[in-house]
Amino acid sequence: MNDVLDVALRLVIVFAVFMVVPLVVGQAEHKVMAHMQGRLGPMYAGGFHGWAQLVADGVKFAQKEDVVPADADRRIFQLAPAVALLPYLLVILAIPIGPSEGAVGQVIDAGIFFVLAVMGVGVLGSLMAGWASANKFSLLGGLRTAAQLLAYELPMLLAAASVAMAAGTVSLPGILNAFEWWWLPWQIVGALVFFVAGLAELQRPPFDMPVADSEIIFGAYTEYTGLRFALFLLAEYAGIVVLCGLTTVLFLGGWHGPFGEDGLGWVWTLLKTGVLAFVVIWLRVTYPRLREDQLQKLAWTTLIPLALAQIALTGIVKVAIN
Amino acid sequence: MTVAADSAPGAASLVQSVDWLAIAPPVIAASVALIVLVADLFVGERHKPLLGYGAVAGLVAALATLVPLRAGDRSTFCLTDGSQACSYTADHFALVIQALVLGGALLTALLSVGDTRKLPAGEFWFLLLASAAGAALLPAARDLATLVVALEVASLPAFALVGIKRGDRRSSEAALKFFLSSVVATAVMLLGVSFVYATTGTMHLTEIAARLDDVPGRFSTLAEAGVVLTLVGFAFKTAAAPFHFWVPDTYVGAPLPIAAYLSVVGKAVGFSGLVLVTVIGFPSYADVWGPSLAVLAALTMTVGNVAALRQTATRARSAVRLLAWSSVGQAGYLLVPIAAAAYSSDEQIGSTVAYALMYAVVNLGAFAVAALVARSHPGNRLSDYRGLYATRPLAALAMGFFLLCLAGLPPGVIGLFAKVTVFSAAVDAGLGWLAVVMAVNVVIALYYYLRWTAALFTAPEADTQSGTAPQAPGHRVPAPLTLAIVLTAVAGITLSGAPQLILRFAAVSLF
Amino acid sequence: MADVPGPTVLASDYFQSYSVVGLLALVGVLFVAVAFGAGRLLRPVVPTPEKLLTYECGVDPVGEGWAHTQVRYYVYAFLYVIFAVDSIFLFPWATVFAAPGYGATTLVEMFIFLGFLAVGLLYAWKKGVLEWT
Amino acid sequence: MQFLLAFVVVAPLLGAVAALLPAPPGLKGRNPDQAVLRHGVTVTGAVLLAVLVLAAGFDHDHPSKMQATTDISWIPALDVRIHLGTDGISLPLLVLTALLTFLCALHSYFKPPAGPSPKAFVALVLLLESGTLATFAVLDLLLFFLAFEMVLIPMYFLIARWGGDRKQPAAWKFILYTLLGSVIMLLGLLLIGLESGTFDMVALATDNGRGLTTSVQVVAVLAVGLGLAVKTPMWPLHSWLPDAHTAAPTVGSVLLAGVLLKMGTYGFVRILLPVTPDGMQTFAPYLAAFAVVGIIYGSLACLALARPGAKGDLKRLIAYSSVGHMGFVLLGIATMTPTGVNGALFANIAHGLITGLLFFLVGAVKDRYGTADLDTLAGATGAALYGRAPRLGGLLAFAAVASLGLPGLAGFWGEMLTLFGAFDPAEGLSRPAFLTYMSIGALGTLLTAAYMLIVVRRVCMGEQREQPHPVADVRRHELAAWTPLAALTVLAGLWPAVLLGLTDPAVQKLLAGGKS
Amino acid sequence: MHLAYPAVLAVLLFCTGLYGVLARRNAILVLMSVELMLNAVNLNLVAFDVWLRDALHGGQALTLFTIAIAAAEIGIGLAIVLAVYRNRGSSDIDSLRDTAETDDAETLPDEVDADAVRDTTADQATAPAGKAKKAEATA
Repeated sequence: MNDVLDVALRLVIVFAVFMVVPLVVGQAEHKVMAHMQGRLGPMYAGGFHGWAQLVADGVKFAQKEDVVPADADRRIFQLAPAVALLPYLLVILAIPIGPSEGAVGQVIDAGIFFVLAVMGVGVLGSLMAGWASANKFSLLGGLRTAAQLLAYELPMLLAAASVAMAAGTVSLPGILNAFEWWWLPWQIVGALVFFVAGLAELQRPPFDMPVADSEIIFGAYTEYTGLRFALFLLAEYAGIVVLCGLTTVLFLGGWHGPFGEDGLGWVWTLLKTGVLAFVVIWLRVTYPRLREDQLQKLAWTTLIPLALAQIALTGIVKVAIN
Repeated sequence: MTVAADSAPGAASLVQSVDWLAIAPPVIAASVALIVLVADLFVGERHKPLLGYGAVAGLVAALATLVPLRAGDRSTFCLTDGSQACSYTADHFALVIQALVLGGALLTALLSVGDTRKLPAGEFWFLLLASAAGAALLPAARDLATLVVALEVASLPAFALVGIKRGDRRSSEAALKFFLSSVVATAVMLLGVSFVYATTGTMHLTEIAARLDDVPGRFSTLAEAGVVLTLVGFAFKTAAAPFHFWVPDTYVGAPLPIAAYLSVVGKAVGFSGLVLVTVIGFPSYADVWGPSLAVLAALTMTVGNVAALRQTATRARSAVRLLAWSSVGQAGYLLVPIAAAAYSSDEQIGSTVAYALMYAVVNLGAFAVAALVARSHPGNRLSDYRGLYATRPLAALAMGFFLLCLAGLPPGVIGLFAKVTVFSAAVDAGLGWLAVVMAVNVVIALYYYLRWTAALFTAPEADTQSGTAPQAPGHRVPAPLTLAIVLTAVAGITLSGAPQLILRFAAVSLF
Repeated sequence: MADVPGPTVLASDYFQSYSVVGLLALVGVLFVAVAFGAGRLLRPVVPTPEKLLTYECGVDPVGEGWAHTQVRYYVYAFLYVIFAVDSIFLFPWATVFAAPGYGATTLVEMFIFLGFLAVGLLYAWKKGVLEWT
Repeated sequence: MQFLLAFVVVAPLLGAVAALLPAPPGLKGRNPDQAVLRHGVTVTGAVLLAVLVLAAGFDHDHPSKMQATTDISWIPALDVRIHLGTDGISLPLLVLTALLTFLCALHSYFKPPAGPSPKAFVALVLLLESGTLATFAVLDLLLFFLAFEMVLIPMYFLIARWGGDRKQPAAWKFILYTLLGSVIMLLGLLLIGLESGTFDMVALATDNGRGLTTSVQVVAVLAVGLGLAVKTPMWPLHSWLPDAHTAAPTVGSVLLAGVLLKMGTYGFVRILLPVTPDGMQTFAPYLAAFAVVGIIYGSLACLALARPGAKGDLKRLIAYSSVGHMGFVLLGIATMTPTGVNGALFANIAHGLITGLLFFLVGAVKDRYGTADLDTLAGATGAALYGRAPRLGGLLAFAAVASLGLPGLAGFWGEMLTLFGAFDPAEGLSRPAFLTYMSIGALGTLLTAAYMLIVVRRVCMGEQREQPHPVADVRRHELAAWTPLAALTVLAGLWPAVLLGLTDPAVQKLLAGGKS
Repeated sequence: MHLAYPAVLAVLLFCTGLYGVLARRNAILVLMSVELMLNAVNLNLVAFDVWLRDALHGGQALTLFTIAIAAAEIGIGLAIVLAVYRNRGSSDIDSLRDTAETDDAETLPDEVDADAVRDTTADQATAPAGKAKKAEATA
């Protein structure tokens, strides 16, 4: 009975995190962007600095009419948002935030495999949306999304492999247990590659060519309205959370910190994740959008060679210190 | 397998020592493939032919490394847990087949050197060498995983090679047919492999052989299914009837040298795989695969020969199609000793090896002449060979010799004696009925081989129904093509004088 | 068979963690279903032909939505499949290569493997596959 | 000696290769065709010379002993040895082969074959000679098979390229029949070799079937016998022969009838009788039955062809007569007695000489008249060769009576001894059956006499009418080619001991299981 | 978990794939069916590996290789299908008759109308070809 309760509790917490943290990131984005651009951003909803803006947005979306274009492939069109969203929920389950058994949704022994594989499913949602909309812009956007995922999945995999090599395990808590502070400089290239590639997979600016409104309206999501559209948006922010969380766990030592690891480990994790999320927002504001060819070129000619180099470095160092 | 388990206990013994010399033949082929591929990127259009010569040199080097290995006593990638199972064994069987496939690839390369201008050179040579590397790995593989990987490494580039003629409808169509039938075969075979693994818990063939002996009763059906499915997969690869339908279509659509390659190296790959799984892996199921292979052999040779008989001389590409069907027929003969091995001993396999060697030399020779003729008659009809003796007497003589070797008639002594070894394997194993079926087939085959031979020497008719311009005198033949014909002819004649050179494999156990 | 595992039951703990994943997935599906169900109650449904038209920036749509697309995408897919699949070989190796008993040889072996990947990449690059034109 | 025998086998082979090469400067001759035909004559002449020397050097006191033996391992894997040797049984056949081939080459030199490239023609004839000589000289089962097969291709091309009407189907029929037979024979040979552990014919003959169970012997005899019977040819497997003979050029017919058919009967004597006596015993009555049916069938077919209005082809007729003659040979072998086998061997040689001569003559007739059709030749009254070309007519009549077995000529002794053999067959064979066979065989000789005389009457006699062009009589080169045959026919008829003295000890030894 | 579940699932998958291979006419769908078959095998291998407690993890290792092989096969297969499509504007495998055995004696198939070639009897066609012919006849 205890086990059942334990599992139920974990599921509830994971679900709650999944519902709340992305909203926090979204709200932060509104405000941070606004301030960086010399404006205030949402100020009214909820009173204090417009804290409830996204909740209000959610309510608004839920009340909007749900239009499915006449030409669309109905079933797929309707399912696409769910497919785009749910993988992130599952990934959150596997991310440890603290040192103890209880600070992770579920220990999965092939953790890296699991998270990378499940995250890859998300793009299927975009692809389905792009295909099912029967809209040229959507299709183009969907294909661009797919191409982008394909291009950046590899550097991500390789960078993750580097960490797995360093730790000698593919389990996420295992990696954190093996973490030492000097991994930071050692794996920094991999970290950058991972983070950049992750950003690109999320189609966050500056890698948002597939949904570039000035070119192809809103890419795969052009035809979406109402709640389904909201789910796509939610997926994007959940993606940011997951990416930042994973980068933290894999490269930044997760719950490790200068002090207070045992009790306050989860704080470190959240802090690092938060900082990374801020960086994500910051990048959106600062960098211009990459062209499609630049996008691909960056992946194939910069990130992958870098990742390979990182693997080589990791291997050599690892063997040397043994 | 080099992928070791993470649960394995520590100690320095975990890393398998690698005998680099033993694995040199496939490794050299693969490395040269890679070098050619990279070189292709940096070599100017003018120097592309150099790639071909590089590939030839690589194959020669790979062949040369067989010489220091001839003792046939090396194996590597062995299990470190005390059992004697190894994943790679360079025994005599492996070495002979390696010599065959690398030699076959070399001759294919020679056939293609002058002909790759229309094809993407770098890709062509890379694919050829990669496929040859896989083919060279296969006979030495002694576990199912390596076997499967080698088989695929040999096959996958072959698909691309068949379809390499860009913008050619037939080429891509042939590739698709070949590809689809082959991947289905692979899937079926893998299912069989998974069943075998389930019942034995190991991938190493020798271990499988030991453990299949005492499969508990409730798993015996599963084991049998595994054995049968694995064999079905290989039967596809060897183009045994009723899994042969892709052969003629594929050969006809593929570039001629590639058809030659498939007919020799592709066959060798399928057969060595079949030999390995049956004789080394599943000896305890000899009562299952013995009779089935015997029936398959009879069926295959009959189907192949009868279809070859039906070829009309004036049809487009009838020459290649005939060679394709005849290769199906020959595959039937090659199966006979394997079936015989179920009834007597492993030594019968030597007959298959000897026959395959003979077939390789002679069939490549025939394809070489076909390539020569195709230069002036792109239609590749059998009727194009009428009166070849008048225009190219030496090529005609060589072709006649090759065809008679295939038919198994003097002066093709080697062909005759290779057939004799196959017959003797069948008779020795008490497969009298199979020997009689084969005898009838030899006669059927004789008819079409001899008809072709006869056509070579008849006076050419005045008509040119193909509409091709009469051959210009002094039509230059590329030196490598000539070399290929000369090499095969010399090999064939030498072997006819001293059949012992290859027939000695028929008398000893190669494993 | 050397040692027949007794009952035909697979290692159970192996599946326990994944059953939690399955549960969570179930939760997620429920959430989406509930959200859509609730949305249906909340939102208006007033379809008109114009509204259901494919959106092309306000202009009436031209041609079919499912247009042929470039082969280029396919080339990328191809590259991805090959490289990604090959790179999964890294992970089993990554967990053991530094363990006692393996050492530098194993490292070199994997470098050779990575070398193949690099050559493949180099090839694709030089062939101009990676240039988006 | 042993080099001589090896030379005899190999020289034609080398000659065949040499024939394809351009002539060396000194030997260019008038034109390339003439040079190559001369080359053929030279090589066959040299071979004949070598065979004659071999025969002269043959130890006539011990004809049952293998002489001039060579024994080299060739393919250890298959236990194939180049084992050559000759004894009283094979020596006459060697001489016959060398002689006939030489005569054919000579004939071709003066009368080049009608058809393409004499070069290939000479090469093929030489190849044929090599194969035939090898068949008679080898003492290894697989080598025997190889030699047996070796003649197929050259013969095929001789018929298919230099032949007359309907040459293609005839050539195909020839090769498919004989090949099917010989492949089955191969299976039998393999069975013998694998069961007894050796392919060496001498060892096998010495063993005399003791190493083989009866059932193996029965199967082996069935398989090997089938192959040999096709070649011989035994009724009802003979149907390729008339077509092949009719279509073949003169030289082809001569060699086919004179030499190739002997390979089959030689195989019976050399392999089946000593190696598988038990199996042979089982099949001997059937073999004999088929043989006598063949005798009667051949004769009746000839009678039908010789009838006026039957449009019978002379060559075809002689081919059918060969079926009958070979029936005698088979009957002799089937008796399994020294008398019968000696008779068979004698008939073999005699048939080679006489039929060779007959085909030469018919070829000459065909050249002169442009046809070998009996009705066209004879017209209403007869061709009147006696009158128009007396020497040709005379020779034809001589050959015909020799063929019908006139005492004093070669044909007589063989049939005589064969029938004697059938009168008293070997132990274990049913005497009444063989007595029946004997009487039927005797009837066959009468029928043979009948059709031969009809032929002579229709071709040689008759009213001499005016012809648009005169018919040339025997020319010098023709005489040169035919005289040896006629002379030998007379010699063998008058002095059979020349042959029998050679064969008898060897046959005795064979039938006694290698002990003499 | 009982071994039967993955085993039965694998067999079902495999049979589905096999059915697809035999019944589908579109080359892409056939390819996908082949992938199903391969993945059924993978499932089998992994399940057996776990069940056998194989210290060498032969099954898992082979699975990795199978995945790689499947990827390569798909890559090449798609390339070939693409080439076919580009050359003839269709990826229907039943209409691939250019290299097939026809009794059409005198012409090169590419010189005549493709339909004319297709209509001639062909005994060496792959199994579903007969169906295609019927379909064309009714069309």
